[in-house]
Amino acid sequence: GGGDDGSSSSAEGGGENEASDIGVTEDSIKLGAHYPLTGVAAPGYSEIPTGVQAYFDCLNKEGGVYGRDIEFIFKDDAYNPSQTSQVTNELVLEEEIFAMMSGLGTPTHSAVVDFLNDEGVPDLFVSSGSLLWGENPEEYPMSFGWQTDYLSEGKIIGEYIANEFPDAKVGLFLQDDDFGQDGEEGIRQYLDDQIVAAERYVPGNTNVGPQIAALQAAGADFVVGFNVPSYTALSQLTALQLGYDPQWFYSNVGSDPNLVGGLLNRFSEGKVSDAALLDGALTTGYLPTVDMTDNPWIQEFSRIWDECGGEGELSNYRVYGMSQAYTMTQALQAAGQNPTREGLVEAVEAVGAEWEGPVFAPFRYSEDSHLGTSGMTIERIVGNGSEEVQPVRTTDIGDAPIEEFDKEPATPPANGIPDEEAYEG
Amino acid sequence: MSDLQSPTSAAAGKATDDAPTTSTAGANAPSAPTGTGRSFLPQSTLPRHLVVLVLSAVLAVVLLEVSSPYQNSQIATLSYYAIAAGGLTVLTGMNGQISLGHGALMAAGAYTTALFLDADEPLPLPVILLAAIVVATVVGALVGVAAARLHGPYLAGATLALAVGLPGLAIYFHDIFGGEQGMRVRAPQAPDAFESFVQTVSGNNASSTKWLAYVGVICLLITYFFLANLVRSRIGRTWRAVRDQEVAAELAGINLGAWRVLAFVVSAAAAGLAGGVLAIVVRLAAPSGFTLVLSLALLTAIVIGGLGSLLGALLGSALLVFLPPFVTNLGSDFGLNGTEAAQLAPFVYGVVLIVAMIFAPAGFVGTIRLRRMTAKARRGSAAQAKAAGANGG
Amino acid sequence: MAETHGSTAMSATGTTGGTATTTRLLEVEGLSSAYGPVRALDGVSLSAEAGRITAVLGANGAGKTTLLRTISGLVRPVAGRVVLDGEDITKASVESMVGRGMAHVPEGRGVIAELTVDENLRVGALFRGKVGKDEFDRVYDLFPRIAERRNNAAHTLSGGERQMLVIGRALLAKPRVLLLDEPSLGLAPRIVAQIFGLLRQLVDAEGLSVLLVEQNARSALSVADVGVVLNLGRVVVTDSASTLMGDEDLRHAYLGF
Amino acid sequence: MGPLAQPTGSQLTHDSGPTARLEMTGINVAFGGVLALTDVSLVVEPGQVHGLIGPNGAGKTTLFNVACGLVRPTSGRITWRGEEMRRLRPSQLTKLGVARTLQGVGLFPGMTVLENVMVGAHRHGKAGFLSAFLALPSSDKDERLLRERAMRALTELNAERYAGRYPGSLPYPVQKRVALARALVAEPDLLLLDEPASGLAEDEMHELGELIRSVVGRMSVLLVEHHMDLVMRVCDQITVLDSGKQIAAGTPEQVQNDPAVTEAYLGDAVDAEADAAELSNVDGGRTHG
Amino acid sequence: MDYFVNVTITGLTQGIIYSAFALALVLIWRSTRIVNFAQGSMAAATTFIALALIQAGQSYWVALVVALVSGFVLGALVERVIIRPVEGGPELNAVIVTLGLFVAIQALIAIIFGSSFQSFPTPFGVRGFQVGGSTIPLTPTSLYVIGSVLITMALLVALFRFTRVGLAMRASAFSQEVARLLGVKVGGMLTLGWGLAAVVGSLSGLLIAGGGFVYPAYMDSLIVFGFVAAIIGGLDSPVGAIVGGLILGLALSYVNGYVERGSALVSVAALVILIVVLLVRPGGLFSSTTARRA
Ligand SMILES: Nc1ncnc2c1ncn2[C@@H]1O[C@H](COP(=O)(O)OP(=O)(O)OP(=O)(O)O)[C@@H](O)[C@H]1O
Ligand SMILES: Nc1ncnc2c1ncn2[C@@H]1O[C@H](COP(=O)(O)OP(=O)(O)OP(=O)(O)O)[C@@H](O)[C@H]1O
Ligand SMILES: [Mg+2]
Ligand SMILES: [Mg+2]
Repeated sequence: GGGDDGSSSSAEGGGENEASDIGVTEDSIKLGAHYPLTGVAAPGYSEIPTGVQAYFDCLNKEGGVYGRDIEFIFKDDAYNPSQTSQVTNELVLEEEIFAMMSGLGTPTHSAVVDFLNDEGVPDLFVSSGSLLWGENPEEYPMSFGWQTDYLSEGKIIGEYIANEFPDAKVGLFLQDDDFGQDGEEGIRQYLDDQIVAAERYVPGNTNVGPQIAALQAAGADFVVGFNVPSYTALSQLTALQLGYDPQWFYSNVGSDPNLVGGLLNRFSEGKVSDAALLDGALTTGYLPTVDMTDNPWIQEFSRIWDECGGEGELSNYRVYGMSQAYTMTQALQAAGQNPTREGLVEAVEAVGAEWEGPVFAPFRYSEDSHLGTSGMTIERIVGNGSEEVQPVRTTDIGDAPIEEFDKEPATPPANGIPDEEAYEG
Repeated sequence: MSDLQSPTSAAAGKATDDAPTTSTAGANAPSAPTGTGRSFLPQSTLPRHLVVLVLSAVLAVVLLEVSSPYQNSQIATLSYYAIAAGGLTVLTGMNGQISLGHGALMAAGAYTTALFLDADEPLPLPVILLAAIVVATVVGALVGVAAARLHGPYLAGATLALAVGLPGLAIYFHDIFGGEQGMRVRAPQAPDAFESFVQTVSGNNASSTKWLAYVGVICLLITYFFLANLVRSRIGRTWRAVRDQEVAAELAGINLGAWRVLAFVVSAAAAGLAGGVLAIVVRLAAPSGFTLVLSLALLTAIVIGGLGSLLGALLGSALLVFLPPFVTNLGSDFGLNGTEAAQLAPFVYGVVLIVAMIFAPAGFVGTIRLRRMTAKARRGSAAQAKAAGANGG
Repeated sequence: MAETHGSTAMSATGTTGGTATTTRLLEVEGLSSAYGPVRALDGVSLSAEAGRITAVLGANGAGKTTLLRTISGLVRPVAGRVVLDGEDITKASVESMVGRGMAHVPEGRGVIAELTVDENLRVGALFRGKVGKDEFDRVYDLFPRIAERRNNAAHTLSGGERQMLVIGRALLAKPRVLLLDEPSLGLAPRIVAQIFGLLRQLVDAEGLSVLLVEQNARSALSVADVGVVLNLGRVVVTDSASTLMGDEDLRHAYLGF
Repeated sequence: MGPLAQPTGSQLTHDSGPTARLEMTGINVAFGGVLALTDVSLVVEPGQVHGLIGPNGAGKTTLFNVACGLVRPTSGRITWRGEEMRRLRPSQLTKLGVARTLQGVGLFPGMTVLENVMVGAHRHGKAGFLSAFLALPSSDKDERLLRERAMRALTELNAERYAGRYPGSLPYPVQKRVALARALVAEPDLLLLDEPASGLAEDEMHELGELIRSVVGRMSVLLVEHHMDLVMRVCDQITVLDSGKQIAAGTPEQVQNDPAVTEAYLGDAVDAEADAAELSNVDGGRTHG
Repeated sequence: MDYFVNVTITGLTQGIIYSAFALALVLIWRSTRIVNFAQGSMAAATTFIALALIQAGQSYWVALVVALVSGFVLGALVERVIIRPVEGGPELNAVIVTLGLFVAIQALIAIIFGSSFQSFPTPFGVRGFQVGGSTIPLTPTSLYVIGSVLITMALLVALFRFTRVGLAMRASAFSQEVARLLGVKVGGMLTLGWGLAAVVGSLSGLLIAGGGFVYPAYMDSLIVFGFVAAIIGGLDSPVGAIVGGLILGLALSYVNGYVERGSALVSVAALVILIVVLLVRPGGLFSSTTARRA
């Protein structure tokens, strides 16, 4: 093998590296992505590509995949679908990427999903829990989800509350889009009769006083939020103003205890006499978070960030990006020495469900489903970190049951680089 | 007296005597029958504009066939910006009504297109785009009626609220419009004739990207053809009169309100078509595609290009489309990482706006035109001075 | 009709005023200005003396307005100097002019339309620091029409009322040199006569120097001591008002009467 | 005689027979507390030049504005060609055969002189939106006709050589001529002129006087002016306003010899001097401190 | 009933924030006849300066003062260098320049300070007061905000109504040439106007940030509602800015609180309110009489 220098041991298949498809040369593979790097949605999300980049940089140092360097090109779409469409055109037509990965956002990625599928560009591991990317592989054969979809998350949360807080009067605090909608649908499968109010907000409208007051007025003593991080902070502050103190449960997207909790604590220094505001709130998890310093994945990612990352600290957004890059590496390895776009997709469908990695539960990839990981833990936020209150449970969309998941968590391989076998059709 | 037979030529000689003092006037010149000296074009409007249309069409085909697929897609993007900017030129440049809400009118067109294309057996594309125009026109008429009495910042404020408010409806009626997530649009397939056309012209293969670029460019050319007709007619002159001096215009028998609404309607029609093209090019109609940023971008395009000039609108739109990727790539070439390069683009864009307004307050087209006029005037006055000197001596 | 009254006013006081000791309060030397390629002033020299009214005359477009605007710094000259009381003010800022004792009433009713009549006057007096109420009252006495409109926005005033306002405002500045650009524009004959009479008195009593631009040469010459005739941006003739009045050829050629 | 008197023009003159008569009766206008017009009545007979004079702020422009629909009177009747006009809107004026110039100039700065005048001919434009949109020959023909009309009007006012220039840089009197051309090109039956002679030199004023007299055959004129010799020369009838009230009316001679008019408006030497003497201590401030 | 009180009070506290922003717009409008779209970005810039100081261990009040001073400097500088060349030119050119400034400053903030969320402290409590056993959503911080905004408004009214500088500023704004001829140092007044407006803008930025997250674009949503508030009040009136902000805040809160899925209608409601106000009074609620036309 051409540039095989050790770690990519699955290059054993022998043979030469060829420019086997668009975006693949003898010594490189081009991947593209779109994120909001500027504008209102940039905070947080703009850190994801730095994680991906750091991981690939370290991977390339170790010889890449089959001796090929991963070239990761990401573009700014400012969370505007028209711009997503433009930069995707640039990535596909001008940069001639091999595959798209980690494209972020539901409305933004919606704008390019047709194009990518029409052009036959693999569209892996979309950064959004929408069902769109995975539910119907016939419509979008090239697209794959990655994180837990919001519907499954809602189900797991609903079941947990029904079991553990059977007397709670539950209020929902929902972002008024598919995110909130899917989450609500999942929750209602398990505790429809416990729900006393469902309040919706639209991002950009910073006054959530009426929503929180309505939850309070409805007598909800347990509030589940399907919201983005800044609205976690807003809801907390508004509740404080109203003297409203229910049990909070934030879905994974909105909770990032490190981010939200830390920030809330910092501004309220001395002024809010209690300890951390978010303390005691519940949330879900499907990935290790930076506060889990004992977690081997976090340790490995810290090392990678130190060695190959840029400025700033390792954050959960960067862990997210690295984890996606890890899965991407698995996919490329599985696609074989001379990958083709078709081959890549086939490989993910065929063996993706078996991959182990930082994600707590297996992916649901198959010919019938392109949905990402299926399982989540329930965690309680303590300080800037969290403790597990319910181990991983897995489920699927529709009326699939919720099951306990008993497999041991995977540990990172040497150098944090996976070693998947090539999938031969 | 023989001048009376062809007053245009008589005036054309004089037009160079002085440069207009306002920067808008600079860009107005093309519409003024006196402004242009392009003698190879016919004087009558229809043949004149048809000649330009055909030449532009030929140029466009050449451009589309020699450029890369990505450039094709950029041209498609350019076309919807330019269509909307052309409409805005009528409203803001010619009629003096500022609109920060054209993005909302585009949204009306885009959602209409999305809804019609959603049907099992969608109507033919031209019909759908026509529907987009009609819907946007209706919205534009309503807005125009409300706006007709407003001036300056009050109009700006009202249209700004429109830009933010109208897309909100798409979220509220999420069952129809798909909410925040928007409506995905299945881009219509190219007819077979298109494939054979491209084959014969250049031998390239006819991708869907190319097809969309052609659709965009065709819409653009048609729009500009009609807008140019209006601009060169009594209609355009009346709009400008309303813009310049409303009392005098009113006394000349011009119903200010009606003409303002008409400008809004025409402009909205263009925005509606632009929205339709956007929907099929972007393949999505979602609220986040029609933020305030879009409306403001259109306004900057027409001012930077040269207020009141269709060519200016086109150039300004080109800046919107080509500058950001250019800057980003330049940033990357200078070793910035992806995020830094991305942040550089808006920074440079902002700086370009500022610098352009300071050094070329009449926009690209207006500045060039003013420059030419001043040069001619200088020559003219030198000649005059010589003559005067001869007389005086 | 206006002319007759104007000249009567002059004949009462004007001719004697002309002989008072003269100092060259304002001197203009070789002044040239241009608007882009259009040269509007071409080497204009003149002087305005204390205790005199100097009429600047000439056909439309002769450069009269440009002359005043260049003197007060609104237009920057391409050549020449402006000297006020021995001091070269060619490069001085427009803002400083009124402080140096030079007030300019611009052509075309320079009211600040959005401010009230009273505020307009107060702005005119700002540079002087504290100004007693009595001085405002005197302006109002002079022009009772605008006194009634004291608290109305200036844009509601009639054309003539605006003209009264700007003249009254200039007087509040207590200038030594007053540049007036077509002050009679749009004023009723009676008011014109009144203003010209008043000017004559101020000039005689206070040694004020007035540079008066008038389209209406006859009435301007009837009140002025000296006339300067501009044509195409150049001075054609400078002479005493009475001589100019008498020179029929000149009147026909340049003054339009 | 200018080309305006040619057939196109005379077609319209048949209206300006006895019916083309403007009658304003009992007009009252108040702005907040200011009574701008109190019970003013005035008749402009067809084919006459009617002068409207009075001190500054007397209400002359306001009366014009009432006649144009720019100001709504609190009470009073306006009758034009025998029909009462209620809720008159300024934009209907030219259709009714009335044109007006503004005090000041009010030209369109962003348009050439020719275009300015073409706007004045707006009501003669026949081509509609659709023909303009499609650039039908009818639109071009319409434009050509308007342009010719405008050029004729400019020629009549001796301003044709400025056709291609922008008004901003033109001498004031030229601008005024252009503004007049813009009003004349509409071929009105009644022309309202608000201070057309202000800023003009004496000879130009003469020309203007002649011009006004020359159009009388085609239209009647209501003229506001402060230049008495012009007013006296061209007017058939004069109405004098003071502080919103009518203080005199009649022929130029009658008005000129009316003591009330002299007192309020024309002033006389004695008066003017007395005023000046009384008020010259405006600048007493300097001598006293 | 409690719910009504809560919705009302959150509406008012939100409204006063719109007012603060509107006030700065009014100030710049009054002093230069320009609508400053860069207001939000400029305020964000000074907020980030304050944040840097606070993170370096300075007290809130030191940071506040420094931010206001740097706001003044920024505003004055912007006027001198960037706005001056387009003043007196076509209205739209100034609009475009401020838009350019808006984009450029925001990008610059992101480049310098990064674009992640950061929390901004407030010197006062964020817990609602207890009134008769129940908590109302009025906090010491909101009192601080309301107080600051009202005091600022009073100062501005006094500045324009009673001081010579205020008069000179207005004269300069309306008619530069005439003001100059009257000896008003127009350049200085315009600079002063922008400087002061930027101070008010910075204050609004700090007040809005207090007790929440900041990031380069955190003022974006306010630009629209602040502008709408200023227009409702009539751009010329500081009192109008306050009233406009409060009306808007209240109305939106009621829509939000009493209409099913009302949050989605908030921006539509703002549009409707604005149009209704402008149809009745095209120059805003506190506009003076309409101009004479001829
Ligand atoms: N802003 C300008 N831009 C270009 N040319 C100008 C401008 N102002 C004046 N001019 C030209 O300069 C010349 C002198 O004009 P100016 O206004 O000084 O004349 P004037 O004697 O005051 O005339 P008027 O009697 O009309 O007031 C004229 O030819 C005029 O066209
Ligand atoms: N919109 C308005 N608001 C308040 N007052 C007004 C308004 N319009 C006119 N006035 C007042 O009404 C009076 C009459 O004004 P008008 O303009 O009719 O006078 P005029 O006779 O034309 O005077 P001039 O000869 O000076 O032009 C004036 O005192 C003026 O201040
Ligand atoms: Mg002049
Ligand atoms: Mg008048």
